[in-house]
Amino acid sequence: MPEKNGTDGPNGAAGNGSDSSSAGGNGAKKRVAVIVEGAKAVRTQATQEIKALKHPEKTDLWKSMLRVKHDETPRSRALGVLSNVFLHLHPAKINRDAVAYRYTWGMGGMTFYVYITLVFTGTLLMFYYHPSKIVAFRDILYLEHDVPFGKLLRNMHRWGAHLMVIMVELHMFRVFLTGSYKSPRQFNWVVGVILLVLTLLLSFTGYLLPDDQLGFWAVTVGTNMARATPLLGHDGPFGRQLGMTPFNDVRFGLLGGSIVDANALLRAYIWHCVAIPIIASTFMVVHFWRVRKDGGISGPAPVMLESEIKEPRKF
Amino acid sequence: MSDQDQDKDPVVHSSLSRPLFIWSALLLLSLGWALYDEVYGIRPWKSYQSHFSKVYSRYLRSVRPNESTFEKQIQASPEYQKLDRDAEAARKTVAAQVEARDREVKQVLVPQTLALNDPFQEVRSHIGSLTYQIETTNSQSSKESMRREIEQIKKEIHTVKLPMPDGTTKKVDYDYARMDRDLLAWKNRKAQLLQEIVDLQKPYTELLAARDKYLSDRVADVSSGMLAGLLNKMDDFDIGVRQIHIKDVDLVDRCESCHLGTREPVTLTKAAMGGEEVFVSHPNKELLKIHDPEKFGCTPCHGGNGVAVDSIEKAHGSNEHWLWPLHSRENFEAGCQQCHVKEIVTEMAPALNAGRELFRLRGCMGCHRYEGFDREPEEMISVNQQIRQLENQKAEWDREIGFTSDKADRTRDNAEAQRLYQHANDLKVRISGLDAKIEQADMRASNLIREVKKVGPSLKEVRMKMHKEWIPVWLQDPHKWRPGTKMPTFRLDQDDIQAIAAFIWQSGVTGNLPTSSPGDPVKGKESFETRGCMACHSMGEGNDKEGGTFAANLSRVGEKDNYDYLVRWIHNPRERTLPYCPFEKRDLTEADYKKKGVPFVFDMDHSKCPNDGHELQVEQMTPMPSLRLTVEEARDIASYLLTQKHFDATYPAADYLDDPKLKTHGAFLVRYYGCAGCHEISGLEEEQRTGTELTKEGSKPIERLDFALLGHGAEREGWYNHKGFFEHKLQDPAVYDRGKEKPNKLDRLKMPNFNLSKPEIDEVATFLLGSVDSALPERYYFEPTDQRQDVIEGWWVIRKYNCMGCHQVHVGQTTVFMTLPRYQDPDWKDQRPPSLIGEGARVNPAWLMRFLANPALSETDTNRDGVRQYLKARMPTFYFSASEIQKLVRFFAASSSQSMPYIDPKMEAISDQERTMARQLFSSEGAPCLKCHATGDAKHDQRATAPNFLLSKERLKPGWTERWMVHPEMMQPGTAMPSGLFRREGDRWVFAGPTPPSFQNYPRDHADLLVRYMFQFTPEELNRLRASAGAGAGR
Amino acid sequence: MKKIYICLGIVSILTFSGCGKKEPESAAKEEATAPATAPATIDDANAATVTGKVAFSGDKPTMRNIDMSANPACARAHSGAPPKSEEVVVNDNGTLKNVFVWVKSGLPERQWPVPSTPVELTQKGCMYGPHVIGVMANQNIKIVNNDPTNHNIHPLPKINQEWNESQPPKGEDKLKRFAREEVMIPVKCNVHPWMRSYIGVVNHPFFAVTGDDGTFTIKGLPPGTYTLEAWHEKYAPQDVQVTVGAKESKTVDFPFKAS
Amino acid sequence: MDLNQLWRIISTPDNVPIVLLMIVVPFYTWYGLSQAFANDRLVVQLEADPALAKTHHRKTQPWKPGWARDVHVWPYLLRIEFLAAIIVTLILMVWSITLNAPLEEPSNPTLTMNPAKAPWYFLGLQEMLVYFDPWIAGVVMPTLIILGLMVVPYIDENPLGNGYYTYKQRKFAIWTFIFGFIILWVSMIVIGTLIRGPGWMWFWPGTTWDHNRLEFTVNRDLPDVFGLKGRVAKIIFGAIVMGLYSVAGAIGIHKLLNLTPFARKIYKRMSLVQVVVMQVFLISMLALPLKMVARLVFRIKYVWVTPWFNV
Repeated sequence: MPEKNGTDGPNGAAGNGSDSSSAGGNGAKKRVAVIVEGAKAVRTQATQEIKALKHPEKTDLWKSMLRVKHDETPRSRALGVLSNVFLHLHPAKINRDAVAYRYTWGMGGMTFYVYITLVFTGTLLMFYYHPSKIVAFRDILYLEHDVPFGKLLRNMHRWGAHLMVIMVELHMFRVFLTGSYKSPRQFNWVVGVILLVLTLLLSFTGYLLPDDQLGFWAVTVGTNMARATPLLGHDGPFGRQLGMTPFNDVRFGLLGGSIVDANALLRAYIWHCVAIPIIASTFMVVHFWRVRKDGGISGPAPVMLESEIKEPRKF
Repeated sequence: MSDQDQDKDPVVHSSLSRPLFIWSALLLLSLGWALYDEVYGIRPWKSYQSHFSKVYSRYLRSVRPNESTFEKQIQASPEYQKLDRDAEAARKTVAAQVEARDREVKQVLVPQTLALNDPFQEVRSHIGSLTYQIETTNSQSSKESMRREIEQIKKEIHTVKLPMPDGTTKKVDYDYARMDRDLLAWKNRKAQLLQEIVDLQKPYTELLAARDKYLSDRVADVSSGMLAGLLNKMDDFDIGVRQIHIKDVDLVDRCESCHLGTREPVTLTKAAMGGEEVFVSHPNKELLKIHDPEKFGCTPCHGGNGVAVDSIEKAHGSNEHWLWPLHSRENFEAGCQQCHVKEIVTEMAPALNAGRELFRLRGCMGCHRYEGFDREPEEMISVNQQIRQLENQKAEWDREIGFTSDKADRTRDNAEAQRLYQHANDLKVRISGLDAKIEQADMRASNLIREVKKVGPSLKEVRMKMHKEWIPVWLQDPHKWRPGTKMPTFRLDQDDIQAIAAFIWQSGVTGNLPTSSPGDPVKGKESFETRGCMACHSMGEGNDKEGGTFAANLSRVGEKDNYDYLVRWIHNPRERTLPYCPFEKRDLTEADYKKKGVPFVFDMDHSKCPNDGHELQVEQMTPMPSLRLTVEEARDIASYLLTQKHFDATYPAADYLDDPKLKTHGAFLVRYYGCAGCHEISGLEEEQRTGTELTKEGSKPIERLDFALLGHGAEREGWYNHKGFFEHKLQDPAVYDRGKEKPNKLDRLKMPNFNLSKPEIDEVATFLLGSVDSALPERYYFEPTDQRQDVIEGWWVIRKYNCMGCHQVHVGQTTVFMTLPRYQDPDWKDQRPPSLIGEGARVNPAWLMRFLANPALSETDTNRDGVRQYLKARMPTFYFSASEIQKLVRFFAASSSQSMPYIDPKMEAISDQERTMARQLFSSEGAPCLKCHATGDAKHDQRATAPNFLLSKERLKPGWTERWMVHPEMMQPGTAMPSGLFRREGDRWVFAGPTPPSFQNYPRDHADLLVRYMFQFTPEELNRLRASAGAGAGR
Repeated sequence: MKKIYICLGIVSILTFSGCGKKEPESAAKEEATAPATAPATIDDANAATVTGKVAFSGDKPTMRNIDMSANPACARAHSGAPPKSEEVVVNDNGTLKNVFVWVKSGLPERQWPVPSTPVELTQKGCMYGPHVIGVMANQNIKIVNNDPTNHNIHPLPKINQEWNESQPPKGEDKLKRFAREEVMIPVKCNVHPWMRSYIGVVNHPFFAVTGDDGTFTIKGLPPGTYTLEAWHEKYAPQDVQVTVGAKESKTVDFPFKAS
Repeated sequence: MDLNQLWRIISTPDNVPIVLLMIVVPFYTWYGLSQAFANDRLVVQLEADPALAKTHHRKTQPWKPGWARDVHVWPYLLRIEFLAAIIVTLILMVWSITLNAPLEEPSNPTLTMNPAKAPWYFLGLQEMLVYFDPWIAGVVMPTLIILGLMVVPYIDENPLGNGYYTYKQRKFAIWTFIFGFIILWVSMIVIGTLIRGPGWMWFWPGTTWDHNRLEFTVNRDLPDVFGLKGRVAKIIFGAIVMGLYSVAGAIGIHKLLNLTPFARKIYKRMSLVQVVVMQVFLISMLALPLKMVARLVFRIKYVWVTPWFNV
């Protein structure tokens, strides 16, 4: 490309020249020379600039975007992570053995990745979905049969959700097995438990959205438990005594009605698509931030010996 | 591994590029897979479409030569050639003129207009914008200045280069006004010229159209031009989803993405499409015309999932969880039922109609409620309720009148008093309106009592009718005794049978029957076979069975019935032994009448209860009509019927029928098995139905259909669906008891076995499968508010009384008479009862009403047919209720598109001279009218095969009469009335045979003359005609 | 770049492997070759002949008189001798008249030329004549009314189309034809209920009606084995198997018995 | 053996995650514990050899002097994360292409599904409904589970096993968690999915889920077993039984935590509050299997019957 550009220059100039020479006389020749000269200068400059493009990382544009150079010096590597908005959750360096899969199982990271996938596919699904009775079911059929990749989208969202639940549970399992909840990470474990609950709620609220028998009865069974809430449910202990009826108890509040109906669908939709994702994202941010602040990944730490136990601090 | 390698840090020095590459490759592969799946995997219709376009073009190419050679033959025919030449000649004669006008338009007007248009538009828009400013500015002075400016612009001269016809241009100076004028003038001129061209070419285009019509009239299916068009279409066949989208219902049907041949103009068969059934045309184009797929879609009728195109299974909705699967072949017509739910007869749905008829005739409706079927009892309740409500309203208003008048009397204000009096008066008038309403409802109630019919015979009369011993044998297995009978086989054991028989026997009424002397069985046989009995009844067993299936087979009737009862029954089947009072809920006896001192007479005219004045049931609840036979003839037929028996049949003695101990249990069983659904039984007149309602059975969730222990087997064998459930249940109603432990007999399924054949099962299943809670919006339902509603209503009556056993009521229908061997004979063919197609157009509804009420058309001379006395088969008296007659008359009017009420058209009076002419023609040898038509002369009428002209005036409609005389073969192909009696001469019909001399110089229409003659026919004229015919014969 | 190529390659392989759908080729061709039978000519050189007579045994039924008194115009035509019903006509030589003999089966699938001359059916004296006629399918029947009275001709076929047309006295002759084989089509006149004729419509020219001598001749038969049927309006039809060689003449007799 | 039925259950799209769960949970249990055992061996070795303990890098992972203790996130971690992302995407893609998300009939409130099941992750709770009233199974239990999980870090006073797999040093914690997670959570899900059929009846794998099946069981309340009649007596009796159970449980757990010297040492570090909280949660956790046994083996419905609630 650059070469071709270069050869184009004189040709164009020559064409110009011949045109003007027919119009003018002697003075025209000078003018032609000046133009040719100018064209040559432009050409050399163009060639240089194009050559410079071979090293894009040295351009100002690049620098403005990434802020750091990308060479293989340790400093650059560290800066590459630290100065990247997406990567700066990571430290610049980590425990050499934490890189291996054995210890971490990677479940936390993969959960986050699946969550992102779910947000992505979920957003696309929202384009095609109306949270109202009859229409909702039809929309699912529409997704399945009309929308390009709609079926794939829905499948990915569904299976991604299941995968996320499984991964979250395994993540918790690993964290427990490695005792990673111990000081100083106690609170992050609590955050993790909250995230687990949120994950389950996300999945559960999404279950109703196709408005088919499966979701309808799953949600009915699920929310029927709420009617037995002690004190607050009309079937729960002391619920009756406190004046709970199907029309004012906690289940009514969850469903927006005494049965799973249009209102429940709308509520599930809003919880599923707006409220819980926002809450979950917030907790995720806290969770990740705490991972960093609590000293990065917990291990693999050197084993401690029984003999090395220190006496607890006495209050 | 060397030491150095070991020293290397595996974390830092290992390379991940290989797994990264492999996994990325796999990921890309999966993306490719997803893409493939999206483009082909879940789009199987694409390969169908490319296959279709191949097969279809191949087929089109194979038929095209045939069509085109055929067309060439036609094009070579002299007629076509002549038309072609004429057209060409017509074109040539005007060619020069057309050309001149065309040239002026193209070479002068259009270019000149174009040249002038731009400057004109420029000026105009300038003026327009200035005008706007004038309108919007407030300053008077600037308005003035702008007006001046406009004037100036209008005056400005524009030089325009106008192209001239000779190719040169001419500069012309224009101001605005002139431009405007010229442009308008040119525009008008152009329009005028174009119109002239059209007018000039008119003969040519007409001839061309005539020529093309000549061709298209002679090419049966599609022309080769059309074939070529279709082929072209196939050449740029584009592969894409074909869908019907009906917005307001949000219906999307993509069936045609694979079923591409459905609506092709060429009829495509499986063989034509290379054995691919998926591409065949819709088998009933007529049906598609009524139900345009663009408006109705496919799935509303056929079922299936119209949106799905990703697999055959899903598209046909046969996947699990899809509620509306495709109807299978034998149940296609189920789709009709969901919208045509109000009908008993739906055109073009023979299987569905048969299913409905079975449901009715076999007495399914006796146990299962189905909206619309056997509706009279329900209607009776609602009418009575309505009457009560009206009475209450009346009483209330009555009270209010009193209060209001009182209040008015007492009020001080005159105006207020006047208002109150007015109000009271208004109420009085409104009460009188209520009275009329109540009267109507009362009439309806008494009509309804007549309209209630039972599927089976009344069991109140068994003691008088039956041989006692026969009853248990019958109950044991009715189908064994009389194969194909309506009475189903119940799951009874010997004890049950004895108890039921005993109850039935003991609850029967007794009465005095006149003893009849024996008749002549030979004559009886003749009467039975010719009077019309066989339109409903069949005779003979096995393959010898002949006659209708509407009523019982009578081959063994001699084994069970009493002679005297049979005589009474045949003479008038509606005759009851005792009247039934629905209010007292019992049969009245002679004692009841005696107590009140009233004679023991009950019939249509004496139908009030002597005790309480309520309407009585005075008739047998049978649809069987009275043939108005003489008692002698009834005896003959009864004697004949009693000869119909197996002479070796023996019946064990059944004395237990009189055992009073069995009665209670019997009554329980009779009630339990719902016998009263089909039979009239003493004490059980008001029984409710025992079965489930079936109106929406087809859409009952599958989980609610009790497959019992067969559910899992059904799932494995693939019949775990509604169709499978119905079919198995109908095949063997006890099937779902299989394997169940039910020691108590009464826990068992009680539905009896109807022994339906496979086609019958399919028909009933079709009906039930279509009985769904439709998701379609209201407007899809066939609930017309116009005359078609009358047709729907009428069919119920027609089916109820089996009119179609004797008459053809709709096109293409076969009557029972048409199947009887005797009526195949050329002589007997004319003895078939008349076809009623077009009856509404033929007869005067007022007459029809009278005829239906009294087919003898006489109160005294009842042993005859009112119209066709020459027919052996006789139109019976059905004792229709008033509303049934109304429905029938409206039905015939509506099915012939006749408006109601009918107003006699005014007819030109016939002059004496014309009357003489007509009489001469009627009696001439050339006109055969009187040979066949009855004249009232006994001797002549013996041979008559057509009705008397005296009836015409009252009975017929003149328009129809004329059409009939001229073209009888169009109305009834094969009728005894000969065609070709008239020929067309100019714009009138002329008698085809020799006419009497008086007809010379008669300039008017002969057919019209005869119609007027017939419609102004009098008995005196008939005598004159007879005399002159006799005289003519003497000549 | 390389990866993209690989991916594209795989995708395209998958694509094409999915497209290879087999097509049934043969069906459309079969459709095209409908049975096109060449018009056949009677091979006079090899033609065989079947002759025979229809014998009648038993009591000769009496021929009913027809009462035409209701129709003086008809009665006048038979002044003196009242006409007899032609239901069963036994010839003097003990043979049966008006028997329709035809080759019911055994002929090759061919189209036989249809004679252009029509067969005549007259109405004279309110009687059809002849009483039984045979025609080939699509052969014209000329219907003539020689009476001074109006007739209507009403054939009552089971297969062919039914019609019923009036023919005025001495009216124009009618040319009618039946397109499909049918043995026999009764013809009646609704005006004169006694009038009866039968038309045998056959796809080929191998049929005959017995006349006053009770014999029939079927000429020009190609060699082969045939089933001959003799049909009579009152008696049950009879079938006979016959094999003829080239130029052979065979005699086949049908015995009818009074019932 | 109704393989058809078995296949239908397993192949139901929404049950596929459970099948997956049945594979990955044992795998990861093994995977984690094997590392724990390796570490335990290392601990034994180091305890035995204090000199080595001073110099050893104390991990089972290989280590050579000169190797960096920390590595750069870029590229050494990020590349693995990238790979993991690719693999997860691939799995998800293939799963989504091959298996369609379920869609049944449009919802119909008048037509109850049989069995009507909650989403699989709540099947444990639904299974508990068999043994407890809804207010316990559906409300109290989930709350306890969540709270119980939350308090874990605050009652675990064992300083060992922080950041590495170990079994020996945390026997009690690991057993408790495995019991709670695998026995009470995962296996309940598996039972709820694979074994509970129509009418929430117990169908062994391979038997046909027959909708017509009827089961006869008489469940009695514990007070009735002892022939108690009066309402007050029942209340008091139930309270006593519950109290006895709590006391017995507390003593049992106390004994368990004092079983070995090491355990004693850790136990001593716990404050009173910690002990009480732990006891409360452990006792309620143990109540579940005990109630299951009581229900399944002894056919006991309620232990504590009151007019307001039953336990």
